[in-house]
Amino acid sequence: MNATNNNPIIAVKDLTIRFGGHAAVDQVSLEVMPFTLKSIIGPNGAGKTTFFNLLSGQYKPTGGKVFLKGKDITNLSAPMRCRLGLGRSFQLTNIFPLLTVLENVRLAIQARKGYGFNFWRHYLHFSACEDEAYQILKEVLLDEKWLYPANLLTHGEQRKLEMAILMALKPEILFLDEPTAGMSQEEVPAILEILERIKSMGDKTILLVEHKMDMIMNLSDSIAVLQDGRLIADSDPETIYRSKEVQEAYLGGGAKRE
Amino acid sequence: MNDAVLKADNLQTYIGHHHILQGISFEARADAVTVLIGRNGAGKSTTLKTLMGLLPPSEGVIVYNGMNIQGKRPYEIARMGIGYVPEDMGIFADLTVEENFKVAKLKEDEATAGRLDRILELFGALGKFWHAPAGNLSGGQKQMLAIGRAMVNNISLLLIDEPSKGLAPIIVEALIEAINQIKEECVVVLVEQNFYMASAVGDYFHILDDGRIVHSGRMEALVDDEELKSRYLGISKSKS
Amino acid sequence: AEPIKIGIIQGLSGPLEIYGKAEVTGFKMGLEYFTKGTNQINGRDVTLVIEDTQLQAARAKMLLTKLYSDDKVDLAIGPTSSGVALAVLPVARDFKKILIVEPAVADSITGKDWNRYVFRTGRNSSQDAISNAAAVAKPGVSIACIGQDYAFGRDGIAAYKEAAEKLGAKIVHEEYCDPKGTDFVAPIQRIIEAMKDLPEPKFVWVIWAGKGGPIPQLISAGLDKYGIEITSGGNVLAALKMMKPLDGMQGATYYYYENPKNPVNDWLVEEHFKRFGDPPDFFTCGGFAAAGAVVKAITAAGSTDTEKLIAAMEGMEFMTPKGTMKFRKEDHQALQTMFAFKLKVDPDVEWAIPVLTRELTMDETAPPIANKK
Amino acid sequence: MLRREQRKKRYYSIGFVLPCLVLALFVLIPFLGPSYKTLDLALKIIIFASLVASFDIMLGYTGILSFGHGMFFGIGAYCVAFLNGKYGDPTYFHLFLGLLLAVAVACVLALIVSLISLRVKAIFFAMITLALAELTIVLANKLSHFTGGEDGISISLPGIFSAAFSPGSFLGLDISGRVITYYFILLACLGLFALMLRFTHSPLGRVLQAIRDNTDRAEALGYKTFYFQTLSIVLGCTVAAMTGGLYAMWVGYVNPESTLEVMAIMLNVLLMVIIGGMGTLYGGIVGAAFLLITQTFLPDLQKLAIDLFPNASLLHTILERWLLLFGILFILVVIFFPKGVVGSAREFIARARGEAFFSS
Amino acid sequence: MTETILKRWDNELVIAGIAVLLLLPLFGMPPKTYLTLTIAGLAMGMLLFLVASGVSIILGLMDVLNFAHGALFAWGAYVGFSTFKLLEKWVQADSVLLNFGAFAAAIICAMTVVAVLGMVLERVIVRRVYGNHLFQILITFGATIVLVEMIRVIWGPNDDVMSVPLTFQGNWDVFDVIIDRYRIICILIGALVFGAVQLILKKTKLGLIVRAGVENRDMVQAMGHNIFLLFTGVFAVGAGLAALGGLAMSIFSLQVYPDMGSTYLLFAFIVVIIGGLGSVTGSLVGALIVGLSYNYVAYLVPWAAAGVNIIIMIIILLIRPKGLFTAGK
Ligand SMILES: Nc1ncnc2c1ncn2[C@@H]1O[C@H](COP(=O)(O)OP(=O)(O)OP(=O)(O)O)[C@@H](O)[C@H]1O
Ligand SMILES: Nc1ncnc2c1ncn2[C@@H]1O[C@H](COP(=O)(O)OP(=O)(O)OP(=O)(O)O)[C@@H](O)[C@H]1O
Ligand SMILES: [Mg+2]
Ligand SMILES: [Mg+2]
Repeated sequence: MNATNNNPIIAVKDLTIRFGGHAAVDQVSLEVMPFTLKSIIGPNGAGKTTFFNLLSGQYKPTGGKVFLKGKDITNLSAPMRCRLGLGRSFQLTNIFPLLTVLENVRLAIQARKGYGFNFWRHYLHFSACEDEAYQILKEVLLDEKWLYPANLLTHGEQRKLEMAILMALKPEILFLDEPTAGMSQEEVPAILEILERIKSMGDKTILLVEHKMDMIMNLSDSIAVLQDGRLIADSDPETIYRSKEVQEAYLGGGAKRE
Repeated sequence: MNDAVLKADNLQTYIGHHHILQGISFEARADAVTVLIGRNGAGKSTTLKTLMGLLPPSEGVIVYNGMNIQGKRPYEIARMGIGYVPEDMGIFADLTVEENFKVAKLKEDEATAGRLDRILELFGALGKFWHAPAGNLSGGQKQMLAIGRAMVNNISLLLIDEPSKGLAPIIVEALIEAINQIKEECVVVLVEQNFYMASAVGDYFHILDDGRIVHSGRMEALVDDEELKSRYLGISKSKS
Repeated sequence: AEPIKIGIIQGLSGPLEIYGKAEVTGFKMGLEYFTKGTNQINGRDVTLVIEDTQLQAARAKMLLTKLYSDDKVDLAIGPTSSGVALAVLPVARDFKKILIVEPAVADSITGKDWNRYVFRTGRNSSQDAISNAAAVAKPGVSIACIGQDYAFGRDGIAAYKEAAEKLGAKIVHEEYCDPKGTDFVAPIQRIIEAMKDLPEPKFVWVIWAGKGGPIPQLISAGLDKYGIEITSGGNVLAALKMMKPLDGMQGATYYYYENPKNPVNDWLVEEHFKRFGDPPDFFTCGGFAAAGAVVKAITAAGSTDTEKLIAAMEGMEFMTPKGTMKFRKEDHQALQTMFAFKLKVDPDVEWAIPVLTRELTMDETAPPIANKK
Repeated sequence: MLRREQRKKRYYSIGFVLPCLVLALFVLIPFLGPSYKTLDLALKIIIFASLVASFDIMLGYTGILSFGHGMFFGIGAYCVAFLNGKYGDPTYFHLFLGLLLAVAVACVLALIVSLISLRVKAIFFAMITLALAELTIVLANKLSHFTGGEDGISISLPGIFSAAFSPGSFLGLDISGRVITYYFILLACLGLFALMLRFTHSPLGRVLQAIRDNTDRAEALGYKTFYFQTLSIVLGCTVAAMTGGLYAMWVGYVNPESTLEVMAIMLNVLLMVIIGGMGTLYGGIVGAAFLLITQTFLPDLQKLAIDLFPNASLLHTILERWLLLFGILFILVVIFFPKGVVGSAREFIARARGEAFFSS
Repeated sequence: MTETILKRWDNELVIAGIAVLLLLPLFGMPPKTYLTLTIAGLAMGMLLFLVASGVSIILGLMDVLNFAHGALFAWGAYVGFSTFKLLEKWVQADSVLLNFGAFAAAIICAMTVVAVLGMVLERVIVRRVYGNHLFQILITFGATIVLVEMIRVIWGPNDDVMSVPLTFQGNWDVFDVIIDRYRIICILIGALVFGAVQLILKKTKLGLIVRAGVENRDMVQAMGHNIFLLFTGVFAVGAGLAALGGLAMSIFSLQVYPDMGSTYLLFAFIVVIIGGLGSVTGSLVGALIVGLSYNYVAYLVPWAAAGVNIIIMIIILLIRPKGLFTAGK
């Protein structure tokens, strides 16, 4: 790989958040090397989504720090972090329900290009935006439904749209929270392919939360395991897969499947 | 006992102006798990909603335990002992986990309490967040709550929409176990994308495509039928 | 000959609709009476164009413009509420046509917002206040005033104060309350504290426009314990019903059907009972008076030309159910008799009866002239 | 490419021709309708259409329900009234200054309102804005030395706008100050409308729609929603103040009851938005026209009935209570036109063209 | 769990803070006046609570903004008015028993008639606009117009005087503090209603089901609850409470008039908003705050009285954007 840089692109130190008395993320320290794909796994409620929320700025931590390329971003707001290149998808579908599919994606591109505050020109004049949005929809196999309001999509399609919005943001770092949950078996490969392609371009860093072990094993450069908010392992896929602790806490018999 | 407990015949359902279900007919037998599979947008969820009375079909008959329940209101159907887990989980986010269960419980008796204990054993996390607002649960925990809620009553038919999504493998295993247990007492109709789970619990399958059933049979047959799997489910051997 | 056209704008729907409707009834009856049933003035038929302001200033303004420009009415009468009246005054000026304001009461209509096309048959709030003062004020009397905290209340109390002090009474306390208030305990407490140690006779004068008002709570606050009496203006019959617990209260009123003794009123009361089964009220009388003014003015001017009418009307005396009224030359306000009363409760009558104690003459109740800047 | 052409075509066909026709109608009305009632009605439709559109920017496009909108309308009216009634003379300069003042005050006030109110959400926002509006009414009544209290302020207009001005006639139409004021206001509202159209059809407008739909998601895309919401409020309120100023010019009188009575104005505006269709801007015209026309002519129905059926006394009693009919109409409209006339029409056209779905 | 405890604490802190604030005026007036004002304010607060309780329940449980509350309120007053008219003898009688008989009859008639009206309203129009505040505002406002006009048709457009049983008039003079009898009755009724509503919400799962139904109607139905019936029921109860409020208020102010509801509607909403949606306790506290602070301010700084409710509401919302109490959230 062309990783010229050996400093971690994201580093978190003793990151903690408490909701009332409960520590959803507890003293997690972790580094992500640039241009790699790191998976985060763990039982339900382990704190994966919360961890993402902390990185993308949806939540403010109770303690600890987040660094992006060595810079402390702990106190930046979500939109600011988004502009710095942190993009995320949501575990539970989070789209603009009444806008068309195309518009959903176009808005993301517009946000990236930063002319949200432009109010002098008709939005259709920014045609490059629309073309690009359409292109992305093609990639995630949603181009036929570009004129549908997003709330009329089925569950699986909404997941794909979520993915498309993220791709439109072209973030340097992608956080993917269970991108394939609810997607039909037939379509998972398409998403996998997208991920693989993004990965092979070699200029993106990806953090992935998934429960589909085969997918994780195929894609990941490294895997971190969370349990009860704590980081219990962080290593290469093989080691994790063999680790007894992980087997017991997370995989159960499911590891044997397919 | 191999009678059809639930029988759907020629269901036609419209949503707005869209003809979504275009003649769905199938049966669900006692002691068995019937799995509906198919690609996104095939109409699986719509089928369950139609059965539940949430989307009244414009045509067709639904017979349950020898009674025509087509046209009945959802709450009447539910009171006949039918549990339902929707794909968006239908959590009451402002209510606590406890209150979610309270709303779900139709009776307060010992049997219900026993079932609740079993559910909490199966999904340990729920007990831990008993008094927390359900909206704060993690994705998987919500899914657990949705399933648990549906099973707390004495039901004889369970309609579940994609229960395994978002659940950790170890929980999926437990869920498979649980479904295999309850199918003794209760008919299960399952919509599932996770073929592993579908094949582990399913006895019969129906493949939906474009609002129609295009293939039905016993699950074992499907597991071995590579052609069918790759045609409708996009599962090719090399990918395993 | 071509008919005389008269426009009427009143609030015929909404909260004040009975007032507006009574005005219209009164005007029609007045027209009938003063034209002796012919419905003709100077041999010309009279047609009415009646419009509903819905109590909206903008709508009223449109309607009056419409009446003057589209319907070409010779003069117009109305409207019900003061806000609406103030809005439409300039229309009369712009079209150089007469507007007889009836029954809106704001002083500024014949005060700072007046123009020479505006006449008013209705009383203004100063007249009310002055006559109320005349009813109780004399040397040795202490009075507290309570009214709404906005211009109507403040102006009313100011006029009252001036009149009362002129008559030798002392205003010891002024209380302005929240115009929309429902709980008057606090103001009443303040009044009690201001007055409890004063020698009798002592009064609290209530001036309140619109619904509600502090009277019921004044009654139940035990003012009698401190020897404080309530005094207030008379009101429409519906409001007099609420004054039943105020047996013996003194005040002054614009109209009560049993008080004025003259043939016009006798006819009005009799006919009204005959036709509607109930007595005429404030606003029936008001409409009737306006009709009196119109008939007399057109007859005297001999035409409906505005200038001639103005010339005829300035200083004109005309008959109304309240007796003779007179348009004052300077501000076109009709000077009129008011009626001091003492309430009497009769179990067979639904409302408290304001028994006449004294007629206050038009000069006695004449308000100050306020239209010179 | 293809789909963009499609969109453009749609934009130019119905979205263009129809408004032009409506505009032409409004231009011709002084020539068509000889009566003042018609002129007044047309003008009120124009003003309220602009007011409704400005409200729509906040409600339909940004998803902010504010009950304070009527307050801005009133404040605009008062600004003009101050400078052309109480504290100024009827000169063009004062008129211009009054309108400018309306804009300036509205801008500042809208900024303050968004700063304090945007902290609270949804119904709470609605209530807090309503509270602020009620407070202005209380103040307007209280500070009667400054505002004229409930007696209000009468306005006189300069030169060519004044009612007395009448230079002659043109094509059979008496040119009077009224007519000139009519055209002036029409022109001003046209400008406001153009501004709002440009605004909503710009990328910024699109972001507003996104915020309406899902505020959190917009935030996660990198839009600082607070700024966008503030901007939308400021624009909406400023336009409202402008329309208020124009309204004051036309009516020539302001008082708290008629120009500030927030609930009454707001309910009318809300209903107009709904009838016309939320998030359509043009809907304002339809909504305003519908509501004002019914309100103007429903009371006349009784007179008509008395003329036509002099003996049907039951009918008379019913029609006398025209508000009852109005209320029923009100309910029916909300039930049967949830998307409004313009919204429903757009959907219908889209379906007729065989497009599966359509969105604004 | 600590969280819930913290929340509890939170609410107690709120109450303590309010109590301190309400004691402050004691330094600005004679104690006797303070007592008079406080008792009157409490009664006014209870009256406002009665007026607001219907709004509170309908908004808190069903998330419906019922602008027709004012009209239902007026209907309650008018039905009570007619009942008193019918039972004129009882009303005029110099017997506490008969007086209360008339009062009870008026309450029962007003509440039943208006509850039925509420049911019709829910069935015919409100049902169509669940989940959409905007449409709720509009449609219930349309209903208001219709209901108020119906009052004008049935009872005529005039104001009327409420003839009130003698027992409820007059006052007690307790150590020089004058206490209005009717105000004490209001306090009692308010407390009673509060208790009953609390009991129903706390001891049954009705409240839970309705709240769940607001979030996801389909799901509650799929759990075997006839949510529409429940909604109708809750709406009817809310309407009934509106009627009670209307009756109580009209006896207090001794008058009825067709659009009397609009005067109190804003109050009701202010009270509910201050208290926090869904919390009946909140509404009670909100109502008491409004009732008391109005009196104190009106005594100490009369010119500020007109805006005091509004300013209180704004301040409270700025400090606690969701109102004082947030039920179960
Ligand atoms: N806003 C919140 N308030 C209180 N508790 C919360 C909140 N958000 C999350 N939690 C709790 O924090 C824990 C971690 O939740 P999180 O969503 O991060 O889990 P997860 O690892 O993503 O699980 P899953 O795989 O099920 O999605 C959960 O137990 C959850 O109940
Ligand atoms: N509200 C709606 N309006 C119009 N069409 C709808 C609506 N809801 C669903 N559809 C359409 O109905 C079809 C079937 O939807 P359904 O949700 O049953 O699919 P599904 O098989 O459950 O898909 P998934 O696996 O993605 O959940 C889809 O094509 C979808 O576009
Ligand atoms: Mg998660
Ligand atoms: Mg589905």
